[in-house]
Amino acid sequence: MRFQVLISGKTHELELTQAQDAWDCSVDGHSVVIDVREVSPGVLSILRDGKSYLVRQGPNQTITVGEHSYEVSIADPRSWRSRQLTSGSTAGPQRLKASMPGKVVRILTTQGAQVKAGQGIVVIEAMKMQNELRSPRDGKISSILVQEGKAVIAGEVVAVVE
Amino acid sequence: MRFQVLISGKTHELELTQAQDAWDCSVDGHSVVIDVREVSPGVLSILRDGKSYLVRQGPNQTITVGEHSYEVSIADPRSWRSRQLTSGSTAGPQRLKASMPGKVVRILTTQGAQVKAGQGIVVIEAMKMQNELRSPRDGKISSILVQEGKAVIAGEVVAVVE
Amino acid sequence: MKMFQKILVANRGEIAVRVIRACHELGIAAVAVFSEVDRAALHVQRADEAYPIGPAPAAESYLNIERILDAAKKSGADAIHPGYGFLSENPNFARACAKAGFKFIGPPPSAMEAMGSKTRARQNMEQAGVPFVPGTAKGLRSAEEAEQLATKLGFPVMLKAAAGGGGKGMRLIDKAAELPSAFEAARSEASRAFGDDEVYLEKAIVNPRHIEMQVLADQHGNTVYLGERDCSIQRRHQKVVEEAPSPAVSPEMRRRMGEIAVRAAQAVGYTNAGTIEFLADEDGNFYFLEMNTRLQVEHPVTELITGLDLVQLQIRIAAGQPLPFRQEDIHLRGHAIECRVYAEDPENNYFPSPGQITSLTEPSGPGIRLDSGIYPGWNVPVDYDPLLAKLIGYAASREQAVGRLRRALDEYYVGGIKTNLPLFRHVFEDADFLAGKANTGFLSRFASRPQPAPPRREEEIAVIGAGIFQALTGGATSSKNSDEPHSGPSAWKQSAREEALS
Amino acid sequence: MKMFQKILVANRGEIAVRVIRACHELGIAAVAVFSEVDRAALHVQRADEAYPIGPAPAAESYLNIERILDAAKKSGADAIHPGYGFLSENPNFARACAKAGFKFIGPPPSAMEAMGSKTRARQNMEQAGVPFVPGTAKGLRSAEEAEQLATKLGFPVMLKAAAGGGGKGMRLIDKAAELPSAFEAARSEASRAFGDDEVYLEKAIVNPRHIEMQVLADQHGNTVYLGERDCSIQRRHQKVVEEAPSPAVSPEMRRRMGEIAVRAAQAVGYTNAGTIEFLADEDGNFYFLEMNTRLQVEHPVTELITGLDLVQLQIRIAAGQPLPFRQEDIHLRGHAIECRVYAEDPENNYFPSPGQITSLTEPSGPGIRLDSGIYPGWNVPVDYDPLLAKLIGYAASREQAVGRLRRALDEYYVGGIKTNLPLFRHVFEDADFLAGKANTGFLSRFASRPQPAPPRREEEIAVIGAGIFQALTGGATSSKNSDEPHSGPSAWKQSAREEALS
Repeated sequence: MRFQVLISGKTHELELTQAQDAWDCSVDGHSVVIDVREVSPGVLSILRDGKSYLVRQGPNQTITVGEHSYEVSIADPRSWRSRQLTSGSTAGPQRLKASMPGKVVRILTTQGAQVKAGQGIVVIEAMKMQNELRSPRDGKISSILVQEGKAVIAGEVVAVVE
Repeated sequence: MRFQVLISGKTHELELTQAQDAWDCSVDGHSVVIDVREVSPGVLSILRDGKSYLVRQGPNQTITVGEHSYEVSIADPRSWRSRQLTSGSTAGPQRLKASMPGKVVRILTTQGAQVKAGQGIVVIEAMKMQNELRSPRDGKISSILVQEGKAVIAGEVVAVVE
Repeated sequence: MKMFQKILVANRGEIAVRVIRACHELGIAAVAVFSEVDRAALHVQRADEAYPIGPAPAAESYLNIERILDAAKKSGADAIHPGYGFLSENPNFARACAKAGFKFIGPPPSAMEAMGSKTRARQNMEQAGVPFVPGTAKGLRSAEEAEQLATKLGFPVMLKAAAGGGGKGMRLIDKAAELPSAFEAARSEASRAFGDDEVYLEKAIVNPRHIEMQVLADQHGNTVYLGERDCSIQRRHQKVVEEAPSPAVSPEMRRRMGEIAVRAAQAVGYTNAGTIEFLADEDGNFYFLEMNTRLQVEHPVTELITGLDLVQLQIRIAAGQPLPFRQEDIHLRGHAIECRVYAEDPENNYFPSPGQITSLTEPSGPGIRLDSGIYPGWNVPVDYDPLLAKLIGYAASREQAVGRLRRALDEYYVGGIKTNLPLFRHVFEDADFLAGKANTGFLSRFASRPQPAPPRREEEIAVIGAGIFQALTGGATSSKNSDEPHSGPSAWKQSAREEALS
Repeated sequence: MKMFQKILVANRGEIAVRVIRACHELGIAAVAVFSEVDRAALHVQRADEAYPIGPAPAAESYLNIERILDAAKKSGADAIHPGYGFLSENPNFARACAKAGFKFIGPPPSAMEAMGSKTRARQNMEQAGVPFVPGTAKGLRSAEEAEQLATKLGFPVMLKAAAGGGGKGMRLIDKAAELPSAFEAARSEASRAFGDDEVYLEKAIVNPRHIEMQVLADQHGNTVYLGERDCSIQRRHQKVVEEAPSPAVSPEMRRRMGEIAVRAAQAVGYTNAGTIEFLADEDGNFYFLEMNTRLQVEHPVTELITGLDLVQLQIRIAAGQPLPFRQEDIHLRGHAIECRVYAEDPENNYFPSPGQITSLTEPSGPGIRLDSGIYPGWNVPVDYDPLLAKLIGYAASREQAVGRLRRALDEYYVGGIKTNLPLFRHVFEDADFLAGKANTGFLSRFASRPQPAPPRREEEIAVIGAGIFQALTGGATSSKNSDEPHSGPSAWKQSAREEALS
């Protein structure tokens, strides 16, 4: 199996071959000898040159090695190319998104209003903390997509500034 | 759903109807009002008249309520009748079974030998303890089904006395 | 008075579990209450009985006196433990409990009231000879008056809003020339924030430490102190790391502080467990801040160095038993440090991170205590404060306690949501912290220092691990949505100081 | 001498995890070794490095000196901690470590040898003035000689095989008339069991307690004692519950026993941690049994009441550091009780119960320490002793420690295999235990008492729960195989005393 793995801003070529209990493995062309055991679902014990690593799989492509967590994107080469094309569209209307799950406690402006960069648009509350979402730029509020009292999830678009 | 549940030597008639998050429930004809939540896989939190019970499902039909464990047999009425017929055949050859998993460390007799009730037949070792399996009666060893050094599982037949 | 048979715990999360444990250890049945989102919570599982008290918002459940008393009646409990936060410092709740026939496990309502209002507390405490930060408690009429007073107190000084809280209307002033404009600015800020432009002046405490003294008083006139806790490591006025004893407190200072705390408690007829919070300067002077008339979140560090169980003692005191020891029987041994584990994302401005815990490995072993309110599968609700658990390390010395916490943090894994566990690893490697020099400014200065990068070899293991997980789960391709820019800048503020944990 | 950089732990299970934790707390890297069935064991996961040392049987892995030293060389460790059991009391291993350039974390081989043989130990100890059970250490020629001596010692007396062990050839004799036939029976049993018919006589200790004294000696001539442990609750000579302090030991008896233990250790040039085991009678007399020249399984109870870390101290001593305290600095505080959690089936004659742990909930919170070697998913191998974990409760008083253990046992759940956890629940409700009266006969008498039946309402909940699980998993019908009679009666004996844990 071949993968491209994106981690800390760099892409690595990974090749894996399962041979009985062991994995033959190469990273960016150099061979890595490891002994792997899945000790519980989502937890690997990996030995490499005697060093013992506990590797955990979290949600959202998080991989934890010992105490360090990494966000990892993984793809096989076919799908890789297409995904790279989709990134980084910063032009056009700016969508204001909730930074974390919570409830909308206040809406500080109205649809159609002119706003300045940094001006508060929506206040979200979670776990007794309030988070004010501010406009990323000067512009006009083209739509507000939430109501006061509504629950939002992280990343949900709450308003659009154009 | 209707079940017959055998516990502590007694059989109970259980009727369950799932209604949204709640279960309507009757045991031996009397209705029981409970609030049930599966808090993790194999773990139920049951509230009954305010009392809080944590109910866990173990392997081998073990159900644990709080600190007490019960061995439970459960069946729907169709299969129940047939199973009751199979129990309790004590006549004929006696099969000597391993009481727990382990390794055969010694065989104390040979096939065809005459043995007395209580005479040691096979010694099994597990976790640094040795267990001597003894003949349940006077008779002849008609077969020995294990070799020294062999691993056995709990309940495995190691010899037959007739 | 007879020991209680059944206690209702009017709280949730780790502290509800903590109180239930104390009940069980004393052979007392424990009753939980829960809101709609807490049906599957750990405290419900651990209690002998559990009753629903309403919808998720605290105002409709954990702050609803009537519903809690209804549950107490249904269960036949004879006492109520309020935990911390929620109704724990509400004298009306204490009175309502008494009226409904339930013993409230805490101080008398009169003592709660005497300490609950800033002005009444100051009056009572000044009479008892408790030291305050030098300054005026009453409003200043002009910048000139402020300047006269500041010269008398000595710079730096602090301007504060009389109606204030949360830093609004506060100004630190280093020299006289800054006073006139600062005076006007503070007044207008106070006016905008609180509708009241009264400001007053205090001597500024430079690099203060937050040090608090635990007291315990029975109903027979015995009051003792159990040593101090150093709670200087805070973020947004929320305590993050606490320890006992304080590296900045000498035995002589402890004795003085303890005796003053006992006097303060006695002055308001205090019984049960309580805490006097002080601000301490670098010269060992300390000044009264406030009294918390309840159990503190950080009570475990005191338990570990004294060998006592504060919750069991709270219950015994409420049942009318005398304290089983006197001041001279209390010996501090060793050092304890607590980490408050919050559901928050250290890589994203410490935003709250509620959600489901998909995987959990908890530390244990020598010198490690974990007071936790979570379990694998638990869905941490968005509705309450983000405290998940308290990890406490105890050992013969401070250095050894830090060593134990370091290895416990290596063992600790919470999957599915973000937590501030990585922060503690950095704190326990920080030279200032290790030297015992952390004051209340520590975390804000700390955040700006560069954190060590993870080792290269681990990154390669992460790459390999990611591939193996992919292969094991059938090689399905998945990708992270990173095609959208982040939302605009955002700012945080703390809500509802009444419910803040301290 | 410099502190070690890396330590290899020549053991497995909970004690390997315990030692790895101590290493990490001191900032020292830890190296694990593992047999083929232990690749996924917890100690391998927790170590910084891990090396395979051979197949499952201990003789080919954990007892294989050469392979362990190979792993040490590969890893570049500078010291080796043997844990308990396996090679920990093997002077040849200690010598081989030294020869290969690794510091052995334990006593000098000469001290191990001086205490390893019964006869040499008795000689050394008698010279040091250590009390022994009155009697003859040498063989008796005739029943007449036995009778004369018995009359001098006073009945009851005990006949013992000189070559003996494990109860073979032992006879308790209450009066003179029983002696002649008992003498012949004991001789012939000894002859059959050991090929040696020599028997000797000792005064019988009625209802003895097993009490042991912890000592600690550095390489600079300092030796201290850290108080006793009461290990009277045993099954088949295997300790099950231990506590410190002993309810049967007064401060004066502790001082005498401690001073004798220090003398015993000094008499053989002992360094590092060691334990002198005594048999104590009901009048407070105590008699030397043996010295264990290593860390004990039950060391945590001593750690809790002294506030010290014995494994960290072992490492410091081996590195040449002096003890950081003197005898007068050691103060016992509170009470600690340990439960050894074994993989065994209490409803089936305590047969071993290896297998996969399908589910695990571990207790924590105030006063609870858990030293565990398992995790959910771990497959407990059939090849080693059945100790899974040690649950230790600590509190200000014995009663409170028992209360904490009771509630911790309620929290503890091990699914998939059987454990002896239910036994502890019964022990902690037993009147004799609670009165501090348990002696070495406790568990055998205890087993025959009726256990309380579980409440009726819980049984009904079990019926309902079983049905709901059935419904949730799709209603598939399953049945338990109960159509076969049980196998014949079976008997247990202990194997390999050398590897027994004590």
